[in-house]
Amino acid sequence: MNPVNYLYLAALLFTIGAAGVVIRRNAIVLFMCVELMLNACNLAFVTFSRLHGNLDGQIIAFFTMVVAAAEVVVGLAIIVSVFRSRHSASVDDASLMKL
Amino acid sequence: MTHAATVHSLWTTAAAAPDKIPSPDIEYGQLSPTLIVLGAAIVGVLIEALLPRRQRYVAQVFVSVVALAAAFAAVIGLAAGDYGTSKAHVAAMGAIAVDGPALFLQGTILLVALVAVFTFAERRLDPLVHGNRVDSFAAQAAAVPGGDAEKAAVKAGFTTTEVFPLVLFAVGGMLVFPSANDLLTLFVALEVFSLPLYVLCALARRHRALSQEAAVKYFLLGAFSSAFLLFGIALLYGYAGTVTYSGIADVVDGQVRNVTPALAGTMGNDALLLIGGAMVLMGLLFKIGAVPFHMWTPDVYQGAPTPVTGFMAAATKVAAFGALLRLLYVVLPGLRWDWRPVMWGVAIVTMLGGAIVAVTQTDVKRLLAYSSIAHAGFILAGVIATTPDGVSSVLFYLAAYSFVTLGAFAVVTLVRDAGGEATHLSKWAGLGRRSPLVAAVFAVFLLAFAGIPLTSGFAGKFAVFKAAADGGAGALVVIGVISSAIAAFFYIRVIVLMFFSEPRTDGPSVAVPSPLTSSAIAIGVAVTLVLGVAPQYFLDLASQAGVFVR
Amino acid sequence: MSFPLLTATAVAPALGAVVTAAVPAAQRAAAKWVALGFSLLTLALAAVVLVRFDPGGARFQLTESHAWIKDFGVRYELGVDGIAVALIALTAVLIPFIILAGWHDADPLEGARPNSRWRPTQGFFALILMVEAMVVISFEATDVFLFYIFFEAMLIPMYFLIGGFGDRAGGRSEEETATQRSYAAVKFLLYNLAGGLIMLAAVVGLYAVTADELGTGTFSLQEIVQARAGGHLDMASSTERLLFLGFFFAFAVKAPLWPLHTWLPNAMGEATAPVAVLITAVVDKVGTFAMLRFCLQLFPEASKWATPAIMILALISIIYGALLAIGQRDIKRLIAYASISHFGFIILGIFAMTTQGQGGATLYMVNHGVSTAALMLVAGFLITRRGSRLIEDYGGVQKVAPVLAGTFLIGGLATLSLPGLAPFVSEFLVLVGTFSRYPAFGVIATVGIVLAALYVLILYQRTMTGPVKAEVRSMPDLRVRELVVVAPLIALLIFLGVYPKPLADIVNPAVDHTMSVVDKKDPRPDHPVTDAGWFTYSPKSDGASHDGASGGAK
Amino acid sequence: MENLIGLLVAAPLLGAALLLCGGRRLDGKGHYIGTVLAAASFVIGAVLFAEMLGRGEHDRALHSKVFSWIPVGGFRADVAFQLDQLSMTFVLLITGVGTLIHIYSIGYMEHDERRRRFFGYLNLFLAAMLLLVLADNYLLLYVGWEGVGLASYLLIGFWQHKPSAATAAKKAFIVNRVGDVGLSIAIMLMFTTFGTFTFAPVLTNVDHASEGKLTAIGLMLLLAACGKSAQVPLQSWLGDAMEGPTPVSALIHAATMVTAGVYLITRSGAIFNAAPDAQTAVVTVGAVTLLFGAIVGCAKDDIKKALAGSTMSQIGYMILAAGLGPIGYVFAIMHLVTHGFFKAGLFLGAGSVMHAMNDEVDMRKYGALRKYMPVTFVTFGLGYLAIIGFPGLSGFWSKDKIIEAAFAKGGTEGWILGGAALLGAAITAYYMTRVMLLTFFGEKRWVPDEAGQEPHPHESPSSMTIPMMVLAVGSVFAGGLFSLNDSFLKWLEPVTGHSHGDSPLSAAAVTGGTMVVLLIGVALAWMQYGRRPVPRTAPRGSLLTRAARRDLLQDDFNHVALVKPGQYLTRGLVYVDHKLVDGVVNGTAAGVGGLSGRLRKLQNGYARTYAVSMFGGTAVLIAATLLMRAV
Repeated sequence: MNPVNYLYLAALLFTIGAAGVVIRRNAIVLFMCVELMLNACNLAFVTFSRLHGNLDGQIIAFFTMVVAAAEVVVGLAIIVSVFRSRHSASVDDASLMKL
Repeated sequence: MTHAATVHSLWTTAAAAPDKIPSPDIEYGQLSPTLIVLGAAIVGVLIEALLPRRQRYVAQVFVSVVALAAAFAAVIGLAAGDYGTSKAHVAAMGAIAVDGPALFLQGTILLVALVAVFTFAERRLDPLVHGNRVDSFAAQAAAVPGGDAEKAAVKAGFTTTEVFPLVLFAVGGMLVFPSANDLLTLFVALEVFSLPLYVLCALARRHRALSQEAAVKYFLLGAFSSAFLLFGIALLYGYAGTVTYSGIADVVDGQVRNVTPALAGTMGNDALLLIGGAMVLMGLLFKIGAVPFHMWTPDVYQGAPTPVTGFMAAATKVAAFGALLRLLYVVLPGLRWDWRPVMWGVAIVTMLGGAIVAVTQTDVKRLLAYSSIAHAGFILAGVIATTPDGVSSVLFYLAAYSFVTLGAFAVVTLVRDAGGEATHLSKWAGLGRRSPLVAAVFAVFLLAFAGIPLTSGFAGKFAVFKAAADGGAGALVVIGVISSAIAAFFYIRVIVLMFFSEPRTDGPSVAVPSPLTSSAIAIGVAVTLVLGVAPQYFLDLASQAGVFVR
Repeated sequence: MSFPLLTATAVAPALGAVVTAAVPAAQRAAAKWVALGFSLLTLALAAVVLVRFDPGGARFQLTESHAWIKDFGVRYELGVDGIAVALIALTAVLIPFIILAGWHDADPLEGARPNSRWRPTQGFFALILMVEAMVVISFEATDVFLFYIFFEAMLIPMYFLIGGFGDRAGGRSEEETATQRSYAAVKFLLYNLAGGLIMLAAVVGLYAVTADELGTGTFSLQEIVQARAGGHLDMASSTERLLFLGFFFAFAVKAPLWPLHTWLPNAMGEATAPVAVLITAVVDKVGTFAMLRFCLQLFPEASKWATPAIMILALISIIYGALLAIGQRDIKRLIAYASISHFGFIILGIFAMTTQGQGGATLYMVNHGVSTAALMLVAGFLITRRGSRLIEDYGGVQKVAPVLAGTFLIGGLATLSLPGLAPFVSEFLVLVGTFSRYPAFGVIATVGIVLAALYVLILYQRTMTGPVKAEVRSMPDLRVRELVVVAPLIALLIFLGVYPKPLADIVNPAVDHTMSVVDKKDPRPDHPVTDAGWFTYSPKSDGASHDGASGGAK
Repeated sequence: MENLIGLLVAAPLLGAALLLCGGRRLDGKGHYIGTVLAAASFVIGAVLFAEMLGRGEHDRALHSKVFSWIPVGGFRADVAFQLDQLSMTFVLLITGVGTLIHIYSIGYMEHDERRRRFFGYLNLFLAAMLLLVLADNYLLLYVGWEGVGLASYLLIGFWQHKPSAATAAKKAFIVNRVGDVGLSIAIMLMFTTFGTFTFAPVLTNVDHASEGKLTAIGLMLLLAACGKSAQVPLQSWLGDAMEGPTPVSALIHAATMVTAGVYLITRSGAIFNAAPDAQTAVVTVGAVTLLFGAIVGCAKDDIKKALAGSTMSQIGYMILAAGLGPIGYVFAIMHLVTHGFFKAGLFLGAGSVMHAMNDEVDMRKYGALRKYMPVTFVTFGLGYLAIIGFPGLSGFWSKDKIIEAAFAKGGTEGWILGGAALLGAAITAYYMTRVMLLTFFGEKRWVPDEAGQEPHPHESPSSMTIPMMVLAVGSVFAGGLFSLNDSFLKWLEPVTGHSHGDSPLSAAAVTGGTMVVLLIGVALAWMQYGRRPVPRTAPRGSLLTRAARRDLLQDDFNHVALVKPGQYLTRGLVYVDHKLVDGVVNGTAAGVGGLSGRLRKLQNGYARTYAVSMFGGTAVLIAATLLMRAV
């Protein structure tokens, strides 16, 4: 099967993720969408790595996972603290600062 | 079954490889600035873990200051060792470039960080709480605002001394960011300095709701943008088969001839290159705060603790522009005719957008945020010049701008009323009458922002405009001066407010800072005036540092 | 390395500003005397410059040149020609009077809360000296960039002077006055800043051009002029025109030229009289001066190209300004519009490109400075007495304060350029200079003469003559301090009107040089006749008046 | 000798400086200082005159350069004096009459607390006037020209507390300014034509220049003359100028300043001789004005205004004569001098009358004064006879000559001008007789003044009567003296040149005609005012009378044609400046503000919106990049 299709899939996932970020309200879901985008990236890396026949892409994929993990730590920390202070995980409630 | 074949060969090469993998050799000396800072950060973490609360503050401040100073010394040492010019090369297996721009920017970042740490460590502004001196950071970030836990923490006189290691981590990332020589390092560095900043934004002692909101917005949008960046990297990798700058550049210039048929599908596929390039660009423009990727800036600047805002506004810009320069000058010079027009557009909307929207702002911090957007536009004008002159002018501008910004935000921390910092402009009315010195200092910074001669702002602006004009971007210069005129309007408005309007009876009081903040402000003023009156030496530095290694 | 006289002349007031500002809040009087002392020191230095300057000598004299910002091609280059010397002298002369006249303008109002940190008086005089320093150095600068820097920086102290120390005699509520004042200040700053920024673009452009043509970019006026003369530097005429417009715009705002003038009436109206004098008599001169020195010499071709348009704008300024002056109800605004009309004359003279025109324009800068100072300062004294700027609030003043009225009249007569007073000489020269190249323009400009008479005499009649108004009845006549301010100015007016030769001798060579740079020659008379002194009889007077000879045969 | 010329001007100038800057301490003796210095100037003049007579008639002119005034490029103006016969005539007239009037003023202004300043102004006037006639170039003349304008402004408005006076002064100055513009343009023309504006080189080289240029110069000079000498169309200020103290009217607005125009034209004779069209313009102006003034003079009840009208008309004669060219120059100047005597005398007489009548000026409220103030009556009477040209008296000689010259112009032009001159003579006789009758004859028509006190007419103090007598002597004999074997003609000819036109009429015929019209005029006046009593309030009168009372609607015309539109224009411009010119700027500022207000709405605080903008931005970025490649 043509590995290029994986690229299309990656692009699709990435777009879904981006759309999710734009559409969804719940911070957690938003965050999951971002993770989805990162995963799409990973898929792309791996695919390209396969196409190019060198390992860089796969290595990068590992790095990405680590980074994503770190991001989760920080992200969840922030989101949770916000949730605790205002009992809502909706990003639209967090709009005190505007204009 | 060509695919199968390739797969097979892939595995075989992989399998046959092990003994071929060279043992990496790392030039620790040349990476010393970064290593020192990161090491210090870890020490800071250990301090948090091991030392009793009472001693942490002093220890942390000491460690951070020493580390930053040492790192700066290391940078000077490298520069003195001609690593900036003749011995410039790529270190750490091609991951890190040690060259003029890198050193100049690292030096700037370290100095900025040093001054910023002073403002972080300030503990005289807020009144004593239960007999404890407190800084501008939450007693216990995890505690719910206004909750019992927080009250208890406040009563116990807790303070978040973790900010110091966090800053150090951020600085470590920033040091790598502009010197990263492959896209992976770029991405990692980006995250390394972003994540601590996200946290720092959430740590304000006053207005915690705003602070947390700022953190959420910054985090989500930051993650969003870095996802774009990463996807861009993926596409570039797909295009070039490598993520090292030089490798990609070679492919872009078409110097790579031996393309195995298997790679022909993607290798040198311009669609991948252009889209990927654009996405990476977007990631950087987000950090720079260029329109239309700027919208996080005002909110985050306003919500974050002011010392953090100052640090972010100054250091992040330096690092991000450094990375941008390297990307455009090292990776995509072959694509100049593709990205220049686009960057033109971005620069124009950024200059005008920032200036225009700032006109109607009513909050000092938001005002400065928008002004920083406008300034990003000016710097972009220098970036577009694509001449060594352009590079050096941008470097100079960054150095000049970052100190003005630090100083300005440091002044903002001084003007306080019962609810903490009084950032609403209406409260600044008549400040010049009540405390002329502070108002005068702030006026100096504003004039520097406005680019009035004899301030660093003017020298910088002139440098980038000159470069742009030389680079054939005359129109940008004209738009630049127009938006400067608009920008002048709101800087002047603040001055009018401070000096020509009667003080309000319920107006804020100006806190008397400790030597820490005072020296931070003093340094800001000094740099502003020196770079304004006698910029030659620093221009020389910048122009010596104007060449990228590849 | 000789003593850097020019630098000293500029540094003296700057130093004075610092010292004055440093005087503790309590010693207000001391601050005043310090300021006065430094302004006099500056005057002395300026006098030395005047003496050391040799009209017949080199183009630029007392030059100083040091490297400054290599990367920008900027040098710290000072040097004066006749025009600059004259204007420096004017500045140095006026400032002491301005300080004296504003002696009490910055005293804190009664009942103002004592505030150890807020020191308006010190600030006021320090700012005046700061302005003087910047004006002086921008007259001295022969490096475009150096000039630009101070041309711009000048705005800041001016801005604080206008906005911070407004005229208390607004005849309006304190609120209203404050808003009006800061409106005026902001308007002043934004107008000039906008002009300056446009000019910045042109300055950058100039650098780009010189960098392309000469290899290394430079801002040195002389280098560029020589390069152009030597043909090493040829700009495309389109580029030259754009750059010219960039420069001219800034100067036209500063000058101010119609239709960029509207900031002046506000600024002069809201500022205290001495500051108003500072604006129109000193600071604005930098604009016209710069046209003569930079616009014409850097971009001769473009200047010629733009001449007709500029002449027409100048004519409009002359007549428009005069008509609006007639229509004013506010004394200071009236004087402001009169100044606009006069600046029209100056610009007309500059771009007439004749010796008479440019020489006249230069004299005009000096004379207008002195005459406006006289008129405006006396007006200021009048206004502070009555507490109103509206003309209709006065009447019959000459009955109660004859000396005040007399000096006011003389100032007015100078403003309408009555022969025998200084402005007449310059105005007539400008007219002749214009007429000899553009007769039509010259004739139209004479309308300004009549209108000037109108607005001055109407002002005088309404304020000084007629039955004595009740509010005016108890008005005291000029005090000694005020007399000390006005008398010398009037003396100067008369002297320069009767014997302008010394000034003219200083200015002429510089003007000739400017003419040669734009390579223009005076139009030759149709039937030049050698002025053989007096009729054939009276041999002795032949010799007596032979240097009045060679009538226009140049 | 030359250096004395400078002193001529210096003496009164010094006086002015002393008196105006001297302050109160000079109040006591100010008037003496002024008078002495005026007299001193007269003495110097006399000395120079004697010295001049001593020299041959062709090297009588003196020249002295004091210093170089404005040297700029080819533009050279010196402060240099030239004293030739023409200037000398004026010097004597100015200083002589001037001194007399100083003396007169000592008495007249006795009760004015600002007398010192009055004398200061008078001295200032003398200095300026002398400068005017002594200058050796047009620019210096211009200085004197405006100098006298200033002096007259100050003196007309001397009683500044009277709004009418202030207005009159302003009007005088403005109208004169219009004339001055003419002079300045003339100078510029000379500079562009000859490269100089010194009398000698210009006037000796007119033949080089094209006639067109000369005509232009001539017309501009004429404009100047019209302003200063109150000729149509710039005459409107003279009537109002009578607001000034009477001595001022006598000296400035009768004897000397207003005749400056005649001097200018005569001095520039060479130019006019070479520009016939300009000359035609001059004579036309002269003829029109002499009738205009005369008619106005007939209608005025204010004694000074009546005299002002007459002045206008008499100067009309002079201008007419000067316009005739070499035929007329000498007579113009001659009439100027004689007129200086008798008109000054008449004004002083009028002043003396007003002095006696509590400053009442309406002649209809005089009457029968001859018994009460004989000296005034006699001197005034002699002046009267002189001006109407009673045979043997000054006016007779000079005016008669002008009428002859007018006819001598030849052709229809000559007839028209001569006719006008004759008619003028008739009207002159009429209105002067009217003044005489109304003032000194008939029965008392006195009324108490506002203060309610009856006037007690009495002869004026000797300080006032003596000058009147002297002037009376002048107005009786001067003309005869001048005409004695054409001494005056011989005196001036070297400067002005002279030619006898070919008169269609014999001198006798002209004289005869003059006598006839004179008698007619007198008779008419006597029938109207001598026989029947005069009403205190003026009858409505014919249309012409009413028009004449309003200066033949000159002011109304100016008001409608100039003042009103001017006011609308300025008001309009003030509005434009505020709303339009300023509006554009403020509008831009407001525009930016509005835009900003709208743009910041985008910053709505929703993180997702920000994400959208980033997403969209990226899309645009990508699209743009691809597009760049595509094109």
